Amino acid sequence: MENFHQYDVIVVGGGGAGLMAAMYASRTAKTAVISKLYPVRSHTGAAQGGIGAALGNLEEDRPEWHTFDTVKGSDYLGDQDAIEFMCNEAVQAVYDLEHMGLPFSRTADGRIAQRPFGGHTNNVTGKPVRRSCYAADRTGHMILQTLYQQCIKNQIVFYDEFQAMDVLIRDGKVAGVVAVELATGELHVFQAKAVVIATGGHGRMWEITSNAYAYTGDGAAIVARRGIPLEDMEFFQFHPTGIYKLGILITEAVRGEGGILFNGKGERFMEKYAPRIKDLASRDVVSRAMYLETRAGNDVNGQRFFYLDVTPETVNKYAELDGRTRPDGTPYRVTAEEIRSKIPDITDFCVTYLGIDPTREPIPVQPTAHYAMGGIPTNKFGEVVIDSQNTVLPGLYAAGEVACVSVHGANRLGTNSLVDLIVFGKHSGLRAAEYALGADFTPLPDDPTGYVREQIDRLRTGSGKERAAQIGRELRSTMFDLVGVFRTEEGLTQAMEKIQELRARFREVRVADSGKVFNMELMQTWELGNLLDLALVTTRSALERRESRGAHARDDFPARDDVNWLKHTLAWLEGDSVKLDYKPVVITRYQPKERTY
Amino acid sequence: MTTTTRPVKVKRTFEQTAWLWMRYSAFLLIPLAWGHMILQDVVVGVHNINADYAIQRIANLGWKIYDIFLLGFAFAHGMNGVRQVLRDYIRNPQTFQVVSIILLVVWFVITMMGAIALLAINQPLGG
Amino acid sequence: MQVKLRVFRFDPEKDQKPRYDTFIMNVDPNDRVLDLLEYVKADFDPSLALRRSCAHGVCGSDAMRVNGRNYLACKVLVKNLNADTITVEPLLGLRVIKDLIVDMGPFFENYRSVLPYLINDEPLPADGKERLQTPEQQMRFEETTKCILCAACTTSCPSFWADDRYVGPAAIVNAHRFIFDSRDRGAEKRLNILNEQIGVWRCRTAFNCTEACPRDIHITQAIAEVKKAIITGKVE
Amino acid sequence: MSSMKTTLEGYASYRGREGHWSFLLHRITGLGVVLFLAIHIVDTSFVYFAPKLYDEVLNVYRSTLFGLGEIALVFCLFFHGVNGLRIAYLDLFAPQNWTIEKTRRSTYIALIVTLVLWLPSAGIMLYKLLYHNYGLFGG
Ligand SMILES: Cc1cc2nc3c(=O)[nH]c(=O)nc-3n(C[C@H](O)[C@H](O)[C@H](O)COP(=O)(O)OP(=O)(O)OC[C@H]3O[C@@H](n4cnc5c(N)ncnc54)[C@H](O)[C@@H]3O)c2cc1C
Ligand code: HEM
Ligand code: SF4
Ligand code: F3S
Ligand code: FES
Repeated sequence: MENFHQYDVIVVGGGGAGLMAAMYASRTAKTAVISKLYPVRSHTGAAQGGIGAALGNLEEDRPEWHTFDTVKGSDYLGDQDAIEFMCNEAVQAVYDLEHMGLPFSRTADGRIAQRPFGGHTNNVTGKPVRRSCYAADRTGHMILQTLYQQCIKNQIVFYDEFQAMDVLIRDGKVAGVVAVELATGELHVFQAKAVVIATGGHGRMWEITSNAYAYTGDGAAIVARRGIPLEDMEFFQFHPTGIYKLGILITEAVRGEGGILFNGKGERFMEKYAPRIKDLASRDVVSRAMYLETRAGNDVNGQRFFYLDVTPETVNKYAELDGRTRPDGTPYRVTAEEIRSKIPDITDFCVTYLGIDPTREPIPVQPTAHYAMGGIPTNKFGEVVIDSQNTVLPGLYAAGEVACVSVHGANRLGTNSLVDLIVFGKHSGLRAAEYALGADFTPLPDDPTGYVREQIDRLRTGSGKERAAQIGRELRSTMFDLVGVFRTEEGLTQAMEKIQELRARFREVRVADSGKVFNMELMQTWELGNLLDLALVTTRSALERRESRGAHARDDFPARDDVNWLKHTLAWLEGDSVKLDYKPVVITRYQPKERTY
Repeated sequence: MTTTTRPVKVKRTFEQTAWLWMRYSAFLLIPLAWGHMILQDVVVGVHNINADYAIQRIANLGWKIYDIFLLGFAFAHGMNGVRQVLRDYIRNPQTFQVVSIILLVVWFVITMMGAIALLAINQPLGG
Repeated sequence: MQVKLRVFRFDPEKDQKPRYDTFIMNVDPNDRVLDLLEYVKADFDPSLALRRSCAHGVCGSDAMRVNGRNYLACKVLVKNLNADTITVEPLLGLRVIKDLIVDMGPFFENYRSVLPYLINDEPLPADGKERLQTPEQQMRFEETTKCILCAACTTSCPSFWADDRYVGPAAIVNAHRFIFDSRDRGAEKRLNILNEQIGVWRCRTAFNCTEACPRDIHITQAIAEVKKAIITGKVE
Repeated sequence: MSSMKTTLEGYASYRGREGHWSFLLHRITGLGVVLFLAIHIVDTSFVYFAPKLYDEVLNVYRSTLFGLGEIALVFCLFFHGVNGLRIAYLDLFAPQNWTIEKTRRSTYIALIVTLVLWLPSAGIMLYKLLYHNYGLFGG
């Protein structure tokens, strides 16, 4: 058969999680990476602020504190065994990255530099702790580059610009992946003993988003269509500081370096919502505070945005008020030069897109769709589990943003995604290789590309009455308005109807370009289909969860309800409907408490 | 400063030498080429030059040495420049080798012609 | 404001020769050129093919020629161009596959040829922690770590247009990133590679690369530092 | 696929800035000078090999067309020299100055220096040309 390949392990996705998995899997198994983008284009490269690990290079810190902060940040929905595992592994993972050559920013004595980040605290004093290891404000870029470099060194096999469209499962076991080679339009079948899905998130279904165009949830949608449930999809993080209208992220590190949020009246409004750590409260808290301020008419000019101010005057003034000190005990004071050197890329974004210098003027910001806590359910080894009993589907693995381990629960702490990628990317790769060593190839189904061809044919033969671009627009505004920072029964119901309408209209779409070579129209229309599937799952899961927890804030159920809702949602996509089930949260050491900052 | 200087062993390659040659010869060419040009083209001018003038000049030992230097440096600099330019556009290594050899021959022949003329003329005609 | 957008089009399955499509549209001066291309796809002609992902200048997907000069389409705003007619063309020096998509193969091959990864076989620190590096040592090469491999530099270089075996500025930038990293031990190998025919000597300081780099890397300077290291036999 | 066509297209259409045009000019002037120099060495050697021919060649050089060419040649050698000096200096002694601002500035300075050297020279040469070939200025 032409276009047929056989590998022990196939990794789908060349971002942080995928490259990590490939590197470790390839040590013992014949491995290849399929990626729809050149790996260095992956969204991991956009991550700015840092990677959290309790190295304690600047002040006392411990993995236990990191664990507790993460549990608390997750609003107690995170699985504590997995969180503990991740936070313990994080320390070595960061050293590993350094050994691979990652150019971390450094402390004066040559160690990896660390900065404070939202929700990361010294558990004794409750004050922010310097835990985020960073390389200026391009930590993700450096992680992605470093991992890609190591993959080159280790001669990992890449299928660049191959877009996976289906996972083959037979007799309850993974058999392989079907992907289209973008350059030729040919379908390729990759038979594999183990498949690691690492395709990243799906934040492109919201209008204002920090996410890349490529973030269309392909991996999650592919497995969902193959009968695998998705976990906790109602939890999607809105980052409080996206550039107004554009959604481009302004990292939390800006607040870590002393930036302050102001409302339209010039008040530092976070004092009201998080009296102890104020501007460095966890993201869901800040985004909600902004929403509430907007409702109270305190946004700037009634235009639903706020100011993030990192001018040295403001930083120094509030650092003095807060009594902030440097590690050596001297008062924390900064100059414009220092700020620019700590956040060069952010400065560049502001100059390029807003025409302002952030060390002179405040930055207009608003919440922006940012991160999927939910995704393909896995255990802490990256094995995909497919029901409330955590039954493993042999040979299928997931890691990175597409997976839900769940270490982020209802709300992810800043810097924890990069930790997640590195730790679970590595372990899923190791596990997949180990599994492949003891397993045989599962025979391929009779017509392995049949399902994919059917999907493509449908896109090519629709009536053409509807236009994909219009459906995409309506989807994004619906999701942003009704399934955004705050949700209500009424809004979610309305959103469900709208999504069903859009799904029906999507069947009338026809792709005009009939070519094979780089038919981007075809692929992007297919991606819209993925978003429509995931939007349905997200909205339905959100509608059912009648409580407020982490990123899921219900106006009509403002309180967290541990009695009824301390559990993970599992959602199966069944045609145009969604079947739900729930599974318990793993709680080891930390009993749920009220969450205040 | 803690930046540490590390020694490295790098082979000399022809391209490197050629690159250096272009630059170092450049410094010499300023007085040589410009001097020659300013004198002959601007100050004296082509209308005041004839065979006698040329021979008289070449016969002078100072000018002879000057001209030999000029010939050696300017033409070698220039021909290597031509070689570098052509190397940019000729993809096939064999073709380029052939071209290089042709250039070398052209360089050699022309330089020899110049050199012979310079060395052979020792006194003004009829003088 | 109204602009006339001229877009290079080429469909290998249909066209013998490329053509330019013109779209008249109303845009905001703050729109990115990438936004304009997305409007074309949404409202005029969905078959337009280009690469893009992050939309804010960090992934390196959408380098292309805009009004004759290389940019990331997502990092150049309409108002920056000071023109009512905006012409968008694919990168020069790489084979055009379709519309604005070029074959990045030679570019990545050149990148790989300079051993762009940390080389250090010495034992790790006994405590398993990080290798130490002072802030000064880190700053020595920080600039060249910013590269996103967008190819805007290499495809603006006249020496690369002439011969795509010239490793090109992007590869040299990435070699520089390791050569000057105090933790690396592979400088000698890389410098010897760059000392060859297809290496740094092909750089004629034409400077288009530095002008084009969306990450503001001082590329020509980095190349000059590499040349200097080769000549002096010292990495400083 | 890089080729002569791409190169020419690039030269013609790429909107490079100071660095790009000074590279082009340096190359063109270098090639121009080397072409002239090759001829010039040969013709000068005629003084020895074929003195008669030498005078004939000089006559050709005295024509107006060649006179104007000579003025251009002087420009070429001045520009090539000044710019070459700039390149050689930066490459060998001040590589840290290969930055956008400094390169732009040094290119303009090179151009100005070239003009300062060339304009008076061109004036003198033009004067002589008009004097000898057209009998102006009492010639
Ligand atoms: C602006 C921004 C800033 C952030 N800052 C931070 C931070 O400071 N700290 C932190 O911890 N986290 C941060 N995050 C979150 C974090 O960066 C991401 O969650 C994480 O990088 C996701 O990595 P990944 O490996 O899962 O996916 P990605 O890196 O996005 O990789 C996905 C890969 O899958 C491939 N792919 C997708 N679909 C297909 C398909 N159908 N077929 C084949 N391949 C496919 C893509 O080509 C890509 O290679 C940030 C996120 C954003 C957007
Ligand atoms: C007047 C003093 C001169 C100086 C300072 C000078 C300097 C230089 C330098 C530094 C280069 C290398 C450019 C690079 O690699 O980027 C060069 C190239 C060159 N020079 Fe000269 N040069 C001078 C005179 C000449 C003369 C007299 C000739 C002709 C015989 C000449 C012909 C060339 C050619 C053909 C090139 C190659 C151009 C290219 O690579 O694009 N130069 N010159
Ligand atoms: S050096 Fe600059 S222009 Fe070149 S590839 Fe890197 S980021 Fe792009
Ligand atoms: S454009 Fe090319 S010639 Fe050198 S300075 Fe840049 S690599
Ligand atoms: S789309 Fe990522 S750099 Fe432009």
